[in-house]
Amino acid sequence: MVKTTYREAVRGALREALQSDPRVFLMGEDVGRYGGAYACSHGLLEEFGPDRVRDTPLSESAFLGAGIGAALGGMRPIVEVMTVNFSLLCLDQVVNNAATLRHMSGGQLGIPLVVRMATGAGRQLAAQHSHSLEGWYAHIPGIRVLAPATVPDARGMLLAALREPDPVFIFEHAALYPLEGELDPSGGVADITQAAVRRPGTQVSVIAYGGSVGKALDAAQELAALGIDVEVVDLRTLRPLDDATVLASVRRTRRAVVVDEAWRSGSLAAEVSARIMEGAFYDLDAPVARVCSAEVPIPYPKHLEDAALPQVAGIVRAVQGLIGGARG
Amino acid sequence: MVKTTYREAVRGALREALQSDPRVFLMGEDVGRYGGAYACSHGLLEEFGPDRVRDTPLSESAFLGAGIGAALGGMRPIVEVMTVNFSLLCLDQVVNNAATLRHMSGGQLGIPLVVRMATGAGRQLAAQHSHSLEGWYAHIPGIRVLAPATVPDARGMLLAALREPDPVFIFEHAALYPLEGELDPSGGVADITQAAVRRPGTQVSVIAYGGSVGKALDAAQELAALGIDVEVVDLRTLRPLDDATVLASVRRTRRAVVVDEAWRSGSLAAEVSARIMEGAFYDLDAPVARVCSAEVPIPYPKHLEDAALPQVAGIVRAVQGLIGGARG
Amino acid sequence: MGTTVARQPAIERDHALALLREMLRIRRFEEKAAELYSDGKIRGFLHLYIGEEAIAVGTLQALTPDDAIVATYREHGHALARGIPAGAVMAEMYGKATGCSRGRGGSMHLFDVGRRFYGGYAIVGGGLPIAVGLALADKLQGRPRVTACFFGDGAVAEGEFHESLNLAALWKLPVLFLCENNRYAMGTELERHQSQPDLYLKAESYRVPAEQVDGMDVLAVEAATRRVADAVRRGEGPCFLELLTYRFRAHSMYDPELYRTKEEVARWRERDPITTFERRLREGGLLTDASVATLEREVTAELAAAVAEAEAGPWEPVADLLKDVQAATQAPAPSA
Amino acid sequence: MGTTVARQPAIERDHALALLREMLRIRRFEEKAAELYSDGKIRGFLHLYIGEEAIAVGTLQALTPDDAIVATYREHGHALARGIPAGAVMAEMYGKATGCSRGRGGSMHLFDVGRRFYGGYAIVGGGLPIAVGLALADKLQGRPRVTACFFGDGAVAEGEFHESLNLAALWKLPVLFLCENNRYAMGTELERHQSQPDLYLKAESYRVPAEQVDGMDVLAVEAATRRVADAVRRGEGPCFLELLTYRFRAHSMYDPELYRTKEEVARWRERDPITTFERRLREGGLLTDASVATLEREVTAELAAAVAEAEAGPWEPVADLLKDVQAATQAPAPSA
Ligand SMILES: Cc1ncc(C[n+]2csc(CCOP(=O)(O)OP(=O)(O)O)c2C)c(N)n1
Ligand SMILES: Cc1ncc(C[n+]2csc(CCOP(=O)(O)OP(=O)(O)O)c2C)c(N)n1
Ligand SMILES: [Mg+2]
Ligand SMILES: [Mg+2]
Repeated sequence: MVKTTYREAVRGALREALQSDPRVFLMGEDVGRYGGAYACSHGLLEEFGPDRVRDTPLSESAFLGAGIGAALGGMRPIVEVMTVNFSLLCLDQVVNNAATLRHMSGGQLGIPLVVRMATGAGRQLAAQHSHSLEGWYAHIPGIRVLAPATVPDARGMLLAALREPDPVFIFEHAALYPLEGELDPSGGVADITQAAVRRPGTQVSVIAYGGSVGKALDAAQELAALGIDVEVVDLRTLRPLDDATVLASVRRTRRAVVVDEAWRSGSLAAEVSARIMEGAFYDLDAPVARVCSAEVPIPYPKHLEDAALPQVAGIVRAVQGLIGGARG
Repeated sequence: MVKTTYREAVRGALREALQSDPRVFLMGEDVGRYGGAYACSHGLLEEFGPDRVRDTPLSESAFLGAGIGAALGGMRPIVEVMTVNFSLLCLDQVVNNAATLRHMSGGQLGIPLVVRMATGAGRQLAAQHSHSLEGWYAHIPGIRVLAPATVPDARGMLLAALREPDPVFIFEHAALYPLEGELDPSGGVADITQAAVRRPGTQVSVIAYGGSVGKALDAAQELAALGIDVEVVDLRTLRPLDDATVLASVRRTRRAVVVDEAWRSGSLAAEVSARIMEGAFYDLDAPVARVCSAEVPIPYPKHLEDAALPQVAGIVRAVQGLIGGARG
Repeated sequence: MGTTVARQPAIERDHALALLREMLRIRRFEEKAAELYSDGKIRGFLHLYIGEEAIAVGTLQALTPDDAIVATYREHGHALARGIPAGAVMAEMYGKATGCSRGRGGSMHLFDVGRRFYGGYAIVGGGLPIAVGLALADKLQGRPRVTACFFGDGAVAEGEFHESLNLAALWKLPVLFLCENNRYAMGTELERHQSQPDLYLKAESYRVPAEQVDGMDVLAVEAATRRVADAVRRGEGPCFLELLTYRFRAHSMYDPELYRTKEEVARWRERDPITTFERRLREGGLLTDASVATLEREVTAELAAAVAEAEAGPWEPVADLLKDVQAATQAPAPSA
Repeated sequence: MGTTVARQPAIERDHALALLREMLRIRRFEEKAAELYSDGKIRGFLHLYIGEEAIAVGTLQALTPDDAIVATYREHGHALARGIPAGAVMAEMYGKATGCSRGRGGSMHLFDVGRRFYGGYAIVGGGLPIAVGLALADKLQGRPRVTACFFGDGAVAEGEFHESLNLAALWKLPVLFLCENNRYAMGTELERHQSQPDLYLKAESYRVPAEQVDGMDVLAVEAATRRVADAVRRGEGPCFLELLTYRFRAHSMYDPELYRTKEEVARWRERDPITTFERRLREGGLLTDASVATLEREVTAELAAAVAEAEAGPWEPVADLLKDVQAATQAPAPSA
């Protein structure tokens, strides 16, 4: 076990992938000379050269599509879209090509493509640089969507994604890059099929992913002090969702709060709530609650940004509301 | 009252808007010489000339963005994106500019822009031309999203949208254009704030929008014959959702099925289900059910496309399931 | 480079007949497809290539089986010229499981990975980045291959065209950009959607060598393609051909064709790539009524067989609807 | 058109001093902003314009209050040169309710609709279609106005650049495209992101008149802008200026600048638009130590006042978070 950061875990996994598989290459804006907007590929250009660590022009649609084509051509591209905010410019390639070609071609085409992007708010980058659109990606059949929330997952999920025969989208919450944690450097690929119970509890299930998992755990701490025993579930894989783990937890606790940094209406939290409705309705003692972002373009000033995003205090309130609001 | 079609109702509203407001102009691919991919603007170029009925190049991002800019410049543009499938190419302009500029500028900028697009599947156009992405648009703060399902709404909602100070997105299900119905040609703007009960009923609320409303009504017919009394709610406005009408209906019937042509996971139906969970949980006798599209790129052959999309039979089964599945 | 006068190379008889046969196969196939559309056997969108056959035939003649093809929704001609059996294409248009995309794609989405035919893309411009990526894979793996990417004049207005040309030129990728300039994007005429209607000049602005070629002359198309394809294959970077042509039929079966005159269409029909080529061969003494009759007979027979095969083909069972949304199995572990 | 040799027009003293003052105002403002960023008073992204001031000052000098401005996230200079009070800009960067965007936008999103300053766009290329639309509105309403659209060399690779230039040229819209070519897109050098690094040649491929101008020479920038802005205003269609410049500071406060050498930066600093212009004015006898001292004193005073105003400004109450997501009231009914 070594102590490292989420950022270094991503970088280590990229390095390992480039070392172990000649078909792997990394492509994106400023992944090379600049070292990556979040320094996740620092030093890789020097180590692996410009063929395998490729700086692209500002052309999201072309280089994402080129990643699809390169995957069709036998490579295992890792495309970095600098942030989810810019990924809207290549969403057509994702929906209509990456996610569609295998099925539409009758199974002839396979696209082993890994796409990484930073996501989320919380750094005062204002409305155009603070989106959380993982839920949109989780709507698209034909792709897998991952949201590593821990240092081991930052590494293990990327390595696992490279084994997949179909496109995998990895969302790294930008606030997590400095996160420190323990890592087994020789640890292999992570499971990318299951959600994880990050903290066992008995009274309420708090279900979160990505950048919200830490907030959920902090809230659980506070609630423990108030005598409320919370279970925290980290979804980890946003598509396909691991219903089994979520439903098992809710059946135990009979109450759930879903935390999602996306805008509330049409959030992934809505899908989780709907699935609990469908799968555990008769086990519920109270309606599933959601803690999401306010439905507003995320403002620049800290006090307004904080007010717009899910916070520990809001999660605590939501949990207390459920305990209070429960029947019998 | 005159008998007309959904297509003619749209065309009539466009014509009236162009006649009554010199600031209004229509812009999009093939809206002019071709007459509109769905003939909704047939004859308008001849009547209003090339300044006000503008054929654009295939440049979705540029002409949607130009619509935003023209609205900022004092015009009232109506932009036709030929179909929702192509709107992915301009989604950045929608999310980061159209929906954001008013708030981000501290209220200085207003964008009275109307965007129309055809949506939906059912005509064997295969995976790249059969999307239903209204739910994604309904996730975006700062815009209003409409889904006219009737001939009067096709006209009245467009006229109402032109009164709005903010961007309005109108989704016209392509299968509805030939739909016939009664229209009051002198009828003014439609209400665009409320859902509508299209058929009153007592046992189950079937909630649908756009192209699925007709299927819901047909299912209600069949179920009536089986002695099950169904209420059909047409959401009409997808953002902001009219919770009051939906919840009032569900509180009466105590059971709900949500129909949505989008893929199930992350569909607007999930949001409706989550809101019923939050607003009427204690009134429910059974979990809210969803009838959505299968999570697959929509295939070309009729038998497979039919199997992938919500159908009357599926709605009937879902309603029967609820009646059967109810407690006590 | 600029415009090249359509040259008149000495014609070799067998080759000329092969070219004529290929163009005829496409023409008759699509005439039949139009009929079958009216009969309701083919549904959805159907975009006919009639009038543009010299391009698919001329370009694909000049490419090798190792080269890759990326096409549009108007790709029946390219699929047939690439050697996908007419039966598999027709079955696809019927939506039968025996179709080249197992019936799931239909007319707009023909695929045959064995023949490196990477499809049929229906989002205008959407195929260009894919072609760039296929070429990148070849370059990274040191394979001397060409990726031929077909698209229309309308696609040139899309942002993806711009991004793809820059990327291919910047990285010197072996892409052969083949612009089928039929002067219309649906109902919008070239001059009404392009500020610079000489599209090859646009390509040159990316420092991509570009030529304008008479797309109604199959020999000129073939010659130009051979010339530039070799350069591309040698690794000299992408090339661009603007192939001047015309769509004789409506954009799709829904198109009332309000945007152009019968006279304009008639003028272009005089330059029909098949009849003009046939005339030329007759004048050159390379073609007789008898050989034409034989050709037609053989083409008709092949087509009849294709239709029969499509009719006889099974539907994919509904139970398989979700098959291949994702792969059933995981990919092999990294090779190293 | 092609490159124009930077002309040396006879300099009129007051005007020269005004230009110098504007450039100094921007320079000192941003030097202070960098300090305030380290102090944590300014947060988020901060992109400095230091080294490029001659462009904002030269171009905006040549425009009228009726003209519209669309800029990028690197727009402090443009905002100040347009006349937005330094206090309102600084307050915006603090996030205060007295900021020119009520504090909601911060450094990347400065707006002032009264001055027709349509903002600060942080999605690269995202402002170009907006500018095209503003110009379309002017054309449709017969207003002889220019919409000036600023963007960088990196933005030229985006599809929106391509689509916007074609649309503006096709419709002869009064857009003045101002490309601030500072040779880098973040850490990626021009030659590594553009297959054709002479960007004005790209503009010409849309049939848009284009020139390359020395962006370090405020007089050359102003002269070129006047020349082309009149043509644009007269309705002759869009024009394009490629303004050759260099970013002296890091891309943003996060940038470790691994991608370029200190020597390269030093070479460019010798061409500092302010010091070179100052020298030129001194040589022309138009500037004395005394007048420089006065200028600096005045600029410093204005800046101090701006910072004080920002410090004193109130925060927007959290209760107003949702205000103006949409308009409170409905728009007036159609005029007719
Ligand atoms: C992105 C996108 N926008 C619009 C359409 C609708 N559409 C289909 S074909 C077409 C015209 C394309 O013209 P061109 O590229 O010249 O090809 P052609 O049909 O002439 O062969 C249009 C507008 C589409 N399929 N994709
Ligand atoms: C669409 C998009 N992609 C990526 C980014 C991240 N980014 C911000 S600025 C920038 C470089 C832009 O370079 P250029 O256009 O030359 O402007 P400059 O910063 O040099 O003034 C990048 C890549 C972005 N903001 N938007
Ligand atoms: Mg065309
Ligand atoms: Mg730059």
